[in-house]
Amino acid sequence: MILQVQLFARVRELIGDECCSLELSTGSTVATIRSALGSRYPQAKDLIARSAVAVNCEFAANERVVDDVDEIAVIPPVSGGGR
Amino acid sequence: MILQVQLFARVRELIGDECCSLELSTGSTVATIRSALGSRYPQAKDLIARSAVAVNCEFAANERVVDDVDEIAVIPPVSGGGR
Amino acid sequence: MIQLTRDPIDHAALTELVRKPGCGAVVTFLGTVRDLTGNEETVALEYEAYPAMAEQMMATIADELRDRWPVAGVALVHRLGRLDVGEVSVAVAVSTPHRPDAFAACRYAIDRLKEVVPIWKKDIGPAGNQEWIHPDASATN
Amino acid sequence: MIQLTRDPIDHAALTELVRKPGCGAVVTFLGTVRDLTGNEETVALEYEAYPAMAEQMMATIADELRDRWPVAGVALVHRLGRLDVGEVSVAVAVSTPHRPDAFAACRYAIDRLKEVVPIWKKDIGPAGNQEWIHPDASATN
Repeated sequence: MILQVQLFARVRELIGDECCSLELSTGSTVATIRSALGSRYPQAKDLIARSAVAVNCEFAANERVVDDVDEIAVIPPVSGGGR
Repeated sequence: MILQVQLFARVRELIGDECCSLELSTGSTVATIRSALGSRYPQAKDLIARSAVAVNCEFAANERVVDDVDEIAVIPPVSGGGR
Repeated sequence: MIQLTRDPIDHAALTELVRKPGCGAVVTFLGTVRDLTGNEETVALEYEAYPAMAEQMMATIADELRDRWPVAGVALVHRLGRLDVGEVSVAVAVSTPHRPDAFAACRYAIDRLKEVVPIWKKDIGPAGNQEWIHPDASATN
Repeated sequence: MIQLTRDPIDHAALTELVRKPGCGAVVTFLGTVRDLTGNEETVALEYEAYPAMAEQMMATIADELRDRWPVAGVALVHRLGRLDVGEVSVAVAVSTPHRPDAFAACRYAIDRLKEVVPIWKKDIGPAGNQEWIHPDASATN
């Protein structure tokens, strides 16, 4: 199956796109997505390791199984609010 | 000496005036003021007992000696702010 | 800014007043006239002050804030006279570099104001009944 | 009211929005763009969000507030895009019957927002240097 993964902030800039496609086997999990992204984009690997993954706008555990209808996003450590 | 004492809120209403004059001997203290007011206005005695006395816009202890140039006020328990 | 006023409090202006480039956080507290206290209905409150002392003590509270927290701007304004339900009786605005200090300083200011500043309110009920509020030392208000 | 916006935040309107006759207390927090962080100078911040998730999580925070405190009105608004020093990036306004709850709920809302809502800022320095802020889990921000 083909998954679309949304990218933000420094992860987006390191990968150079707002979104990327991953071809993964059925039954893949959030952990599979992390390792696929880390292999394809070694420049973003460390930050992805510190990032969360959201499935359908909710934070998801590594064990979460994903499907090609799910909305997937990498959420690097957030920093909203004032400064 | 003659002291002018400013009155506020329920103390003012119980005594019926914004201000009252007390004739006291030199060397009188805040405690003297309290007992003079309590004797003259028994209807306000309980609330005066729960009130503070300010001398020159500062809270004053009972031992504080007062003079006829001092600005004296009875400060019943305060209740500023929202509700 | 320290003020007693008989006019409606322009809280937005106070918030703007305390904003500074060096401050990342502004906390504004508004105390308003609530319609119910327990089961007792309030239709209005009437505020009275000992103005000279009230302003002096409000200035002292602002000084205490600056001593205890890195406060860049502080505004304390209390309204006097008759206020209807929903109106703003007191406003406190504080700015600091970081948010925990802004919350702590604003909270301290309103707590102190209610404890020590010589201002009193008279509760006016629906039947025209009136009662000055003079809390016991033990009561929370 | 939950909103992400590219326009300046009208904090006075938010404060007005949450005022209710049953509420004696309103606390409004503004997070603004500070000029210095330690010795590092900021000339602007650029905010980016994952909008669908950010709005959903802000709504969840508002629900948590209503579960934990007797909140009558709550507004959470975050601005996106480029902001100059002094501009308001986030506003939280909360009303409750009594003031301790208003302070606690407002503080909780901004703390949670900064912890979990997918919004990010890029720091822009005086030499045009740019850095995305992605704090370590252990860092306070």
